[in-house]
Amino acid sequence: MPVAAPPVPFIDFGNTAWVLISTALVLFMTIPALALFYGGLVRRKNILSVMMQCFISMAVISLIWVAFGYSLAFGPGHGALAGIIGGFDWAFLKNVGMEPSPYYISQSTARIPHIAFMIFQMMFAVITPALIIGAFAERIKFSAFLVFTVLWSVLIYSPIAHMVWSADGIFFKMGALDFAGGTVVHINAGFAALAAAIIIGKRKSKKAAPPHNLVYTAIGAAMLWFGWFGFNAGSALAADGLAASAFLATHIATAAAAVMWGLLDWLLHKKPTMLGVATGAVAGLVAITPAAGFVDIMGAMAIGFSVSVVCYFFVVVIKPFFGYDDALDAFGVHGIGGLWGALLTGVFATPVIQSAYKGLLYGNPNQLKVQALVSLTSIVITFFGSLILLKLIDMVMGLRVTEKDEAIGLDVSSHNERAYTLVE
Amino acid sequence: MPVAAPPVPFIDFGNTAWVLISTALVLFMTIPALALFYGGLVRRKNILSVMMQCFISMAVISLIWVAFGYSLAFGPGHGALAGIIGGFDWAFLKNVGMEPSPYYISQSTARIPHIAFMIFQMMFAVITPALIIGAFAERIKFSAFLVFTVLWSVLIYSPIAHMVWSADGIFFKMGALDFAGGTVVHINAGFAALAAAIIIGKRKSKKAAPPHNLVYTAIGAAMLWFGWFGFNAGSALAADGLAASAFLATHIATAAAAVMWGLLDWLLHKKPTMLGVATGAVAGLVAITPAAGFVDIMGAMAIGFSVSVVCYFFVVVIKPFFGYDDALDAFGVHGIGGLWGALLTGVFATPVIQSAYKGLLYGNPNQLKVQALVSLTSIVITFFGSLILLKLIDMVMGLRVTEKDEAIGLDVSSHNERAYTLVE
Amino acid sequence: MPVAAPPVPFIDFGNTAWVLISTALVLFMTIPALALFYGGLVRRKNILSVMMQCFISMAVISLIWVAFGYSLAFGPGHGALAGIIGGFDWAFLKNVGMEPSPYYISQSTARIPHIAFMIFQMMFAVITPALIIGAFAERIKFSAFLVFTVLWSVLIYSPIAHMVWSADGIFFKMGALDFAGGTVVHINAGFAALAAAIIIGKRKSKKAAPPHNLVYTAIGAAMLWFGWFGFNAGSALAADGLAASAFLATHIATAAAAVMWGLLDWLLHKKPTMLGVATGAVAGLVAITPAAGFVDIMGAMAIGFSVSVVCYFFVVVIKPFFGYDDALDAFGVHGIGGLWGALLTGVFATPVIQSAYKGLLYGNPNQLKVQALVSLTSIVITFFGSLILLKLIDMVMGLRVTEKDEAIGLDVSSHNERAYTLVE
Amino acid sequence: MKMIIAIIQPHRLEEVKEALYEADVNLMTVSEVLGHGRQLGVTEIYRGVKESGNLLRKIRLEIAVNDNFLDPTIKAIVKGAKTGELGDGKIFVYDLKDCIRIRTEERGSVAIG
Amino acid sequence: MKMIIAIIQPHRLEEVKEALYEADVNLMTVSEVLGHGRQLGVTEIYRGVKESGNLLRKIRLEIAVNDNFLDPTIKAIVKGAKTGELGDGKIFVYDLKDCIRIRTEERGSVAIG
Amino acid sequence: MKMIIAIIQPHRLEEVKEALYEADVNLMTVSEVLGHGRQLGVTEIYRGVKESGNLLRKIRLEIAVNDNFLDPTIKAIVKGAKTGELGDGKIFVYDLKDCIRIRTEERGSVAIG
Ligand SMILES: Nc1ncnc2c1ncn2[C@@H]1O[C@H](COP(=O)(O)OP(=O)(O)O)[C@@H](O)[C@H]1O
Ligand SMILES: Nc1ncnc2c1ncn2[C@@H]1O[C@H](COP(=O)(O)OP(=O)(O)O)[C@@H](O)[C@H]1O
Ligand SMILES: Nc1ncnc2c1ncn2[C@@H]1O[C@H](COP(=O)(O)OP(=O)(O)O)[C@@H](O)[C@H]1O
Repeated sequence: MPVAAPPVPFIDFGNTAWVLISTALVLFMTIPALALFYGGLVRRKNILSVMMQCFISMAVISLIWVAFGYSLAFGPGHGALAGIIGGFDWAFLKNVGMEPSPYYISQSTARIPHIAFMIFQMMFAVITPALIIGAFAERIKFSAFLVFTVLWSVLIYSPIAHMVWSADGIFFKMGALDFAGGTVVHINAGFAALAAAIIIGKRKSKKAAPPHNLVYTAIGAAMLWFGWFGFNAGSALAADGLAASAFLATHIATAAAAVMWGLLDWLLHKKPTMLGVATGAVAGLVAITPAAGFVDIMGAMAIGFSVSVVCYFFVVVIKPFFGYDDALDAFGVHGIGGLWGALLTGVFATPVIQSAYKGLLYGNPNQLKVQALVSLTSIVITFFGSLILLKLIDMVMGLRVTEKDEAIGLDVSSHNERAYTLVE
Repeated sequence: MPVAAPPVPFIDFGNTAWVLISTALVLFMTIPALALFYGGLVRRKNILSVMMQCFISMAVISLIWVAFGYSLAFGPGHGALAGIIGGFDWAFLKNVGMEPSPYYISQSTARIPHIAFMIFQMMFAVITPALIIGAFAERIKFSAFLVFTVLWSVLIYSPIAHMVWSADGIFFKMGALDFAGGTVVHINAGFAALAAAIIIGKRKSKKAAPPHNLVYTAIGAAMLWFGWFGFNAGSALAADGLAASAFLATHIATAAAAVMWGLLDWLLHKKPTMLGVATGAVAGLVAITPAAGFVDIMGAMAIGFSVSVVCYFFVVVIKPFFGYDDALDAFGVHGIGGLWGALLTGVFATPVIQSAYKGLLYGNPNQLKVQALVSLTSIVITFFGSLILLKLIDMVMGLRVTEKDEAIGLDVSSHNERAYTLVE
Repeated sequence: MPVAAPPVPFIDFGNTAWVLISTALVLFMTIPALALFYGGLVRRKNILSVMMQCFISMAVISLIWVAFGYSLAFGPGHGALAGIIGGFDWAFLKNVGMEPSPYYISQSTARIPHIAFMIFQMMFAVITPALIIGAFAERIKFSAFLVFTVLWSVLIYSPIAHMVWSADGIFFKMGALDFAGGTVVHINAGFAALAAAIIIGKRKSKKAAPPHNLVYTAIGAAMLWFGWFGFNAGSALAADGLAASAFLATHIATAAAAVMWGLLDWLLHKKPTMLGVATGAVAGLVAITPAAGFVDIMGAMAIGFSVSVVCYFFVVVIKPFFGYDDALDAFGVHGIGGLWGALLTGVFATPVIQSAYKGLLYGNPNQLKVQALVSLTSIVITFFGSLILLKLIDMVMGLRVTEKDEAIGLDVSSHNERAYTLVE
Repeated sequence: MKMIIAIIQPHRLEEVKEALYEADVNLMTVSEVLGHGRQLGVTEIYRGVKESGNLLRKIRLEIAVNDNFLDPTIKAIVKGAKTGELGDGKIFVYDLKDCIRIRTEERGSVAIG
Repeated sequence: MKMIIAIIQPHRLEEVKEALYEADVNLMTVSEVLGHGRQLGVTEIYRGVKESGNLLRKIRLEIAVNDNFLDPTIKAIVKGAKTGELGDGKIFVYDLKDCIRIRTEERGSVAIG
Repeated sequence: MKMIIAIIQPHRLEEVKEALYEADVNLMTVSEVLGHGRQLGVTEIYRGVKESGNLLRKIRLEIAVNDNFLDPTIKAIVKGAKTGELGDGKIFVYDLKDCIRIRTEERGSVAIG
């Protein structure tokens, strides 16, 4: 009696369409969304420098990713390092082609091309270091920024992505849950940002300058919200019920966090602010990222409402108390929000969404322990790794522009340009 | 002889990909598109207040929608009210999950997840009250706005959506055609906007101020055009020929309306204007909304060319004549354009697109009667409903900011913020 | 013994979803992306005129396309002209409906609706003349612009599209490779732009004005990058491995070109500029367009890195040397970049991507010859065709606004509008 | 001939212009400036940080008048701008040596109006 | 020492600057202002509403000169700005009591140029 | 009473304000202008084209003071703005005929501060 042959994976057009458009959406998150979100917050004389950093990250990290970044992160590892970093087997996309991707989630056979997975992940590799820009905005030297971003991507991003997402990865094997990058992207970038704010030091200007264009910031936040559907729901790697569920969880957590930040502003400073609601939305997006494919709407609401409280506290109270100059709150929002989301994933993951995964609330306290352990280990790696890296760069080439160049503004002093003319 | 089992509905990845991206596109229509379109038209000191209203609508209505708004609109109704409003059976998404959606159009089996339909509809529920912002811009109290938007969504939007789109709905049973929301969205918001403009009264400033940034308005209009493909073609709930046809009809009507408004400006005021072309495009998008899945390109052109004439007349002649201060022409464009589109759907619906539906021109004058009856009933409900609601809110908490706060501008007086800095 | 019936083409929802969203993305490229990219580069007093030209092109060309433009370009040709231009068989979309498209690439049966192909191509027909705007910006008469755009679309765009892309087309039959419009779109628009810059003459102002808002330009560039995935990967007409490959090649070439332009700025003018990186990205997008579905990442990198060198040279050295006023470098970037891409497609096309096509590097020097021949012929057609057309329009109605209107700025003098207010 | 510079609240501009028209003063030059006066400026808060720069948005009017128009003009500005609250603004007066209407090349008093 | 304030049409700025350079006047301060003069301002229409504010975009030049440069400067401005149409602008002249070059702390006439 | 107009580098604004506060000068009006002075302006390049307009971004301060405050104010500005490089800026001084505080309608010296 013949045994049925195992079903053969094939490229599904619907899933591929979904992952390709999601990839475009994640590109959109870095440029123009993040560039606008951050760019609106800085002073007029520095907006182009921030946008430039976003653009050049997109260009440079993409090239590195196909050269060997992807291989290091997702490629097969070797020997003792297999759990920590991949090898060079897939360097320059050797063996990464149009065949069904070895990475997938729910469908065993209706897959996407391997290159689609690779380029989707590329956009994550780009946006992660770009988030750090918020910490050292308005004072970093462009050349130092470039060196830092490239080295950080190779030395810190690729290993952490490997540990969490590769089938070989040590965190993956421990059962860590990170649907779309709470640890890999947000904790990672956020604690690197803290290191960066500490190492580079405060901006020189005597007082905090107000954001030069909150319209840009609001547009940027809206575009991040839009693009994040690709980030989170695209991480289902298929256009199925799980994708729809991740889409929904993302949206609800974001809505809850936006409302909560608005309420806190209202309670504590008498009026709700647009910047607050936009910041809350981003905090919600950050926190739901690891949980998007594991929680239902109750979990999403709990994560959304709570993350704004936590991040608000860090941004408005802790930061001024310690006095580090995390210029655009990359640490306060991404670091703290990512950590919060990673932990709560271990609480609210429900078997209703993916039957294999459940958190504390559904009788599996161990998941929370794993989440805590993995988050803390990642924090240690990224924080100290970034600290050392930045210190070295500072010693070799200097991290900061001169005081005069900072005063003049980076647009003119680093890029020979001005964003706006003054007369017609 | 065994009878073939009825085909079992399943989740199709292509259709799901299409509805998910369409959902993201409709989010994009509210933020940033509508926020920019409206925000550019107000004075500099009020742009953040308009954007804030768009953002907070997105956040708050989304939460209400999953809590019970969706259930009221699309859930099963009970008893005598079944034709008017759904019950609470689907509150907090009980029974709304990853299984095939009970709502679909052409394919009987290749469906999308129920939650995908729910969240697609959520974005409609969000943008509808957001459109009303145009009527009371630059003078409404933020708290009153919030109360109004929430109550209006529950008391007016959900019932009208139920009546028109639910299988139980009385208008649906009468055979009313509303492909993507001519009645539910545009007539509904537009006539509520008229009520709002009347109740809240005119802005204090002695003369009309020019739009503070027409670039934002133009970008907003372009983004609305882009997002509207999700709105209209996504309403096919599948990526099929009907979706392509709705996409095409949407585009052609919009193109025609944009050209026509430009021509009217040219004829009547000597020069074609960017604001006119953008306004015409939006009018075209509005008018084709109910018709998108029922008309061919001839119908789309007829609707597009004519709607600009009608809306132009209302915006440029009727409004100044009656003197209500529909600040950003929410009534003139959405109310009138939506009504015009709803009526013409009854004229131009052709069996070539969906064989079951035809209008006056194809031998079915009854369709036009149904369209007229349903439109008028909806107008009565939304206009008087909104009037009463606003009057009550005005009595309880006041609708308007103080004269001084209005003069200072809502950005600072309601939100403690300014959009732009003045020196570097 | 029964012979298997040939497989019957059917509408695939995944592929249709992909082409519809790609269509929306290409619309997004013209408005708002190109409108912002160009609009930021002009002086404050002319931004609305540039945006208006983009908007009205979208509206007018779309109407012409369904009327007969599509039929002329892609419809069956007749008699001796069959290789040059289509007939009117498909005018007003006669016989163009929901049935599977006769145009497709890899899948023989999983197709998209014919109208989906038609409207996807419509967006190409719109953006091509819109690119030319860069050449005559800040001085063209709006009415002359309109006449030119319409006539150019019919007399030059449709024939060239037919020759290159229709199964009847003479260039197509010669085996010319043009995946997404290197020749049809970029060479075509770019050399028309050169003709336009020459015929209309220089702007009056004594010195080059700096771009009035580089933030807009940067956003525009980012949005072009985003939308171009629809342009290039959508041209696979399916969401398959080829689409993913075209997506990847597009992205890598763009990244390489952005980096290279930045480097050239750094080397030659001491500092890398945001405008340079944005310009490089666009040059990369242009050059990879014809090659996207034929080259692997090595080819994409080669094209990307080299095109910036070539375009830089044209923009920074050749243009000032000859002194034509290609205001926003439509020729320097699109004409030259498109030509470079078309030629290199003949070098780097590799059978690994599509087995039927290979270039010089893979043993087929003939492909390069075909590319050169077709490019040159197209250049001759579009350059002299546009020259004659513009000259005629100039004689009949005048191409330029008066010197005073130019000085006042086109926003007020041609459109009765200003983009920005000066006080609150 | 005198030159009057008035710094007023932006939201009083319409009232001031109206009062000036009533006083038959129709010519002026307007710009937006930041003023640092006695008015306290804490009305802006960004992520919890109060904007303590207290440079507040103001409108600057520049009005050249013949001497007999000086007092009516000042009165009109005060009438339009005064609310009695901190921040109402100030008026400065200079001597004007000359005034030239570019169009006609007229000079002096006659060119002012 | 005199201070010259000129309000001109924005699109004449290049010509005025050129005329000033020819007259050897190279130092100036420029800003964008809104002018209300005799020129009628109806050139803007938004959704059918005519912008009747007639505050028109103008350029304001501020030029400090020594007395012997006063007339040449005025002549140059007039040369560059004059078209003979309403809206050409005005020139105002004040006495300047002092002038300090911050870089060198020079004062008076010598600091002007 | 004197009116002081100072044109300074934008990035010295904070220092100047601080120096003014120390000199007990708290009231001022600030705007952004373009200055054409001796400083060479080639710091901007767009697609290889050098911006040769050399109209540079400057800050314009307008400070009305009583006569005894004139010198301290000038000193404070110089202290805050001086770097010794081209482009540091200039200070201009006029006579002020009158000053009116709109809120109280006080006039003259008393209204200045
Ligand atoms: N001595 C001064 N020099 C220059 N500008 C001044 C001076 N005093 C007041 N101003 C301007 O006038 C505006 C209003 O002054 P303020 O002191 O707030 O008004 P009030 O006297 O009514 O309280 C200030 O913001 C500033 O722009
Ligand atoms: N008396 C005045 N005080 C202040 N500004 C003035 C005065 N007269 C004219 N201006 C400025 O000069 C500009 C040009 O004046 P206008 O009357 O239009 O010129 P013309 O005299 O050539 O018709 C005005 O827009 C205004 O900014
Ligand atoms: N004679 C003048 N009239 C008007 N503005 C002047 C004059 N001289 C200088 N300025 C203004 O002062 C600014 C600084 O002058 P600049 O000559 O660059 O300074 P420095 O004398 O230190 O080199 C100029 O940009 C200009 O705005």
